[in-house]
Amino acid sequence: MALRTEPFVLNIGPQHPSSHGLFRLEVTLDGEVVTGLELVLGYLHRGIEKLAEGRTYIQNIPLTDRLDYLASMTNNFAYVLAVEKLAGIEVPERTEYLRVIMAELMRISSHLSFIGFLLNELGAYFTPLFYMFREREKILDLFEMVCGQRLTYNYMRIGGVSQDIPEEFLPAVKRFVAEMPRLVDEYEQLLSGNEILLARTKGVGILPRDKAINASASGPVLRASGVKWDIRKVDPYSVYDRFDFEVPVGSVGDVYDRYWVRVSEMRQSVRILEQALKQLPKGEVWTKVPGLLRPLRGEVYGHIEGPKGELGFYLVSDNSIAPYRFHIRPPALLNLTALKDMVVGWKLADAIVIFGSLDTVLGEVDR
Amino acid sequence: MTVTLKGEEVAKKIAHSFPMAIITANQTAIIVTPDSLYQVARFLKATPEFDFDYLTNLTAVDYLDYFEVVYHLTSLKHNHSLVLKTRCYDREKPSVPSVVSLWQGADLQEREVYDLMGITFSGHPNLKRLFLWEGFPGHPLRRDYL
Amino acid sequence: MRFERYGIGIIKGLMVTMKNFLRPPITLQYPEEKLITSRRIRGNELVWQVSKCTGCATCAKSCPQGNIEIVTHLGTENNYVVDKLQVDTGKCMFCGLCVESCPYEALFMGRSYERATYRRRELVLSKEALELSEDRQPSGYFYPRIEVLLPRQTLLLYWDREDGQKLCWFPWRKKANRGRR
Amino acid sequence: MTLIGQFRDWLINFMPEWAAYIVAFLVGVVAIIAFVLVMIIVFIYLERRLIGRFQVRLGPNRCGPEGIFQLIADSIKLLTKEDIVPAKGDFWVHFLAPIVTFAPALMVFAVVPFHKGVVLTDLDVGILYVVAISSISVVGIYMAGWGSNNKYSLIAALRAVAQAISYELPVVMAAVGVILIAGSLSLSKIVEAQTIPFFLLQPLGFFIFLLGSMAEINRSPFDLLEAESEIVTGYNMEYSGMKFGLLYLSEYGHTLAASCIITTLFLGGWQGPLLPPFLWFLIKVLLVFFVFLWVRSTVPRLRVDQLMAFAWKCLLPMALINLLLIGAQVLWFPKALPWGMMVVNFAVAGILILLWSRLFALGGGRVEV
Repeated sequence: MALRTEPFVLNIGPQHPSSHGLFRLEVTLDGEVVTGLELVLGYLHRGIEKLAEGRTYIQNIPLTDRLDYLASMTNNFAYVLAVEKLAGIEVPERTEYLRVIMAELMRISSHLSFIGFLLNELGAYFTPLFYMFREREKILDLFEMVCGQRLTYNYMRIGGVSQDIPEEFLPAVKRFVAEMPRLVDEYEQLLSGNEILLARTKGVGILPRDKAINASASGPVLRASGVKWDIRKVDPYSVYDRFDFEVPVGSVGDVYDRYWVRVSEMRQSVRILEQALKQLPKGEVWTKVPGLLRPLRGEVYGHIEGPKGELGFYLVSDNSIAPYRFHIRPPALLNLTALKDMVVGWKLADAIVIFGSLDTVLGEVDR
Repeated sequence: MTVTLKGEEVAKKIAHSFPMAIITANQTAIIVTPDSLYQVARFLKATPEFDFDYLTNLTAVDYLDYFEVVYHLTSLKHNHSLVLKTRCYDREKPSVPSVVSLWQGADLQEREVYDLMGITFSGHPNLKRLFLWEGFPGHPLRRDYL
Repeated sequence: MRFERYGIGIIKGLMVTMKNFLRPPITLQYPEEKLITSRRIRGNELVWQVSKCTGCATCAKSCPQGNIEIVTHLGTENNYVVDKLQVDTGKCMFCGLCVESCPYEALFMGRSYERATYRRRELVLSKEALELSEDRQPSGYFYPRIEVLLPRQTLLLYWDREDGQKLCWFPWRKKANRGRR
Repeated sequence: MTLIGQFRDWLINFMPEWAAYIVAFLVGVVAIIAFVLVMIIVFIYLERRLIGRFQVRLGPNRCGPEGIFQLIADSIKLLTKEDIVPAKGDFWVHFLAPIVTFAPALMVFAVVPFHKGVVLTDLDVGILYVVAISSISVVGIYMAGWGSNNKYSLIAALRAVAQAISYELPVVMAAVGVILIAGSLSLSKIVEAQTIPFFLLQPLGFFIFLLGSMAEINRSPFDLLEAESEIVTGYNMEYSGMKFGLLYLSEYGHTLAASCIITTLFLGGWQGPLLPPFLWFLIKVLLVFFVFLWVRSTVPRLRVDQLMAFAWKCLLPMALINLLLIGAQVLWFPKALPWGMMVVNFAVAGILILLWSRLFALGGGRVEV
């Protein structure tokens, strides 16, 4: 242990296979051990907050698609909820259910890609990634059926959703819900028991409970550290209070717990989907909302439990057609806060895995 | 359901500890002076009645006359939340005390506000621009930036 | 690392990969085989029906990118004649808000997704390039009456069914029903 | 008498002895190089196609029927690429590294018996030669990493050296077990001694040798020095053009060499019923390669400290115990060797694996800084 080498600064990124976009980790190494770390962000900064101040409320919905491009639906959802809260708009019940169905499908899809990329960072030469993408593709097919696109959905509208679902959507979702638990089992068989995966993830990159709360971690990262905090439960929005589901909570807060929490959440999402499909009422999907919405002067903070964590929108209105201030609370950025404390002391290979376990999407971090 | 605490009620409870701190308090928020922000924040975090251990969101709004720095605080234990605000009337060198020592989660968010809004957070351990490069002219999220 | 399960975890994983080895691949040989896209696809083109357009420019107002340029003059029969309609599809993000906002059902999303070009300027579509024609069919996005006429989307979810894409690795079973367009 | 020897003796009728010697060996060398290159092409093609199949996709299938000309297309692309040497790289080290890496991969085949008598030189110290030669390629990898003047490459180079030194020991120990039973260091004699394949006689040795070879040829899960998710393919990241091609070929050359050595030492080499011996040899080599592929497409990568611990704490003690056991059996129970010992060895292997699963922990991990 006493053997130290000359400090060695390594730039991981901006072009690096594991940098999840454009992003730079300035790592100081002592041999293989990480002794220091600095985040360099902003390679994908598009100034969405500034752009949004010049667009109407409805024109901002496509912009939110571009935040976390692996979970566009939930971004739409959070923004639309915030605007509805600001303007005091009630939405039809069928819409609420459709939104929940879309959000849960999106959560499964986002977690699937998380698992695939995490395993890739662990060095499982693309195989789990392809399996996960195969399942994700099925979800993307469903989204394509509903709103015509596969990545930037722009499906939710203020006061509803853009269109009702087509008739072939429900049988397809039912089939997906029926076969998903079996597939999750299969992937757990491939991954969760794998000794090498356990060796690489158990006890690695521990984020203790207090630290996680203090560093404003949210979503699966917070829950992996043992905090039972899911906005769907503690502050139910939409119709989440009508569903019966559990919040999986990790015990240690290591990489494995973050992986396990997400796998369990996929099962819970399937449960929510089953109930939502059963309860889905008939009716309208959109309340009449003026195209140029002018909410009253005021401000609002609307948040939802996105796949990456608490996704919030802080909107300030000055009674004009565009928001006066449009702030996004990006879960991925805040989860990065504690990265340094988690990584220091671990090996270079672990640093990559710990970073991957936070499920960062740079579109959301840089905005 | 997360209970949003009313600014007025919280203000009453704080008032005897920090009589000079509160500028106004309304239904949604409690607005304090920048000088006393750190003390108020520490009080809100340490008092068992409030126990705001989680800083949900930190941002700033430019109202042209003044900057408003907004803190959304949440207590995971009591499941309630509060909006704490502070105002900064200086446009040239606005400065607000940093709360990183209370909530580490403020770290990157304060850097972001510093970068895009140009508000200095005194006491921040590593106040550098987060997204834009050093030497970028101006602060883009200000309303008068074109 | 403790091999607490005596390496059984790894062996189980090997079994799973072997199972998938014997499963049919999910890739599609793109230019030869094409899936039927969604009925509501927002392809990378816009389709404009001249006869219905009144030149009101609602689409231009609703565009988040400010991407639609429309110039009109007053015609003889107290109507507007569109002189210029130009959409830079290189800037367009195909959000579909213009289609939704059109009060006269004159603008549709297109079905094509194969309009990549080598030059950015070729992506700027003028009035003639936007018009409804044989090879520029509208998609059912926001128009259920068009949607019902279009063929059903192939879903990966139904890959093992006859009406879905049935793919197999073995060359002698390749003739199976693949979702062809 | 080997085939080459017979050819030489026949050539002596037409030319002086020294010329016959040279001509015969040149023909042999060319034949072997041709075999190796063809097999490398087959391996690369199979790897890409089969990994594709493991990942429920098709793999390259556009160049020629079922994509068999993909590698040729790739090589043409590599040949036409600009050859870049990093500005502050060490030119000669950078230049020589691919050659130093690739040459040993070819040289190993000088002693591999493909058929009864079909071997370039039937060295009496065949295994020693193989072990000595195959280790040289690590020098080439280190040169590549060092000469590139790149931090990622340097990390990869250091990892490569550490890994090669660590895994050399258990591999050799496991091979010694084979030598004890066969009673010879010559690979041809070892093959002839295998009336039953040695992996049945000493399963533990086979297991150790297989894992050790995987580590020596840097295949997953021991592919730390190319770890594309961490150090971006490591030692070869500053190479372009045919130099990169050579490094790429040498990777598969070593895989082929390892498959051949495993086949020779443990799977009975060219021996087998019905089919011609050369075909048996090929089938076995491809089978070993398929196992490599299968493992590669399934498991994640080990961390560097876990990798070292696995070699020193797990494989080496097991190899020593295996050696002791085989030595005792050869010394005291030579009669019971073929069948009686098989049961004993399987039982011992099972017990040892169980024991190590319980006792052995890699530990390490976080370091206080």
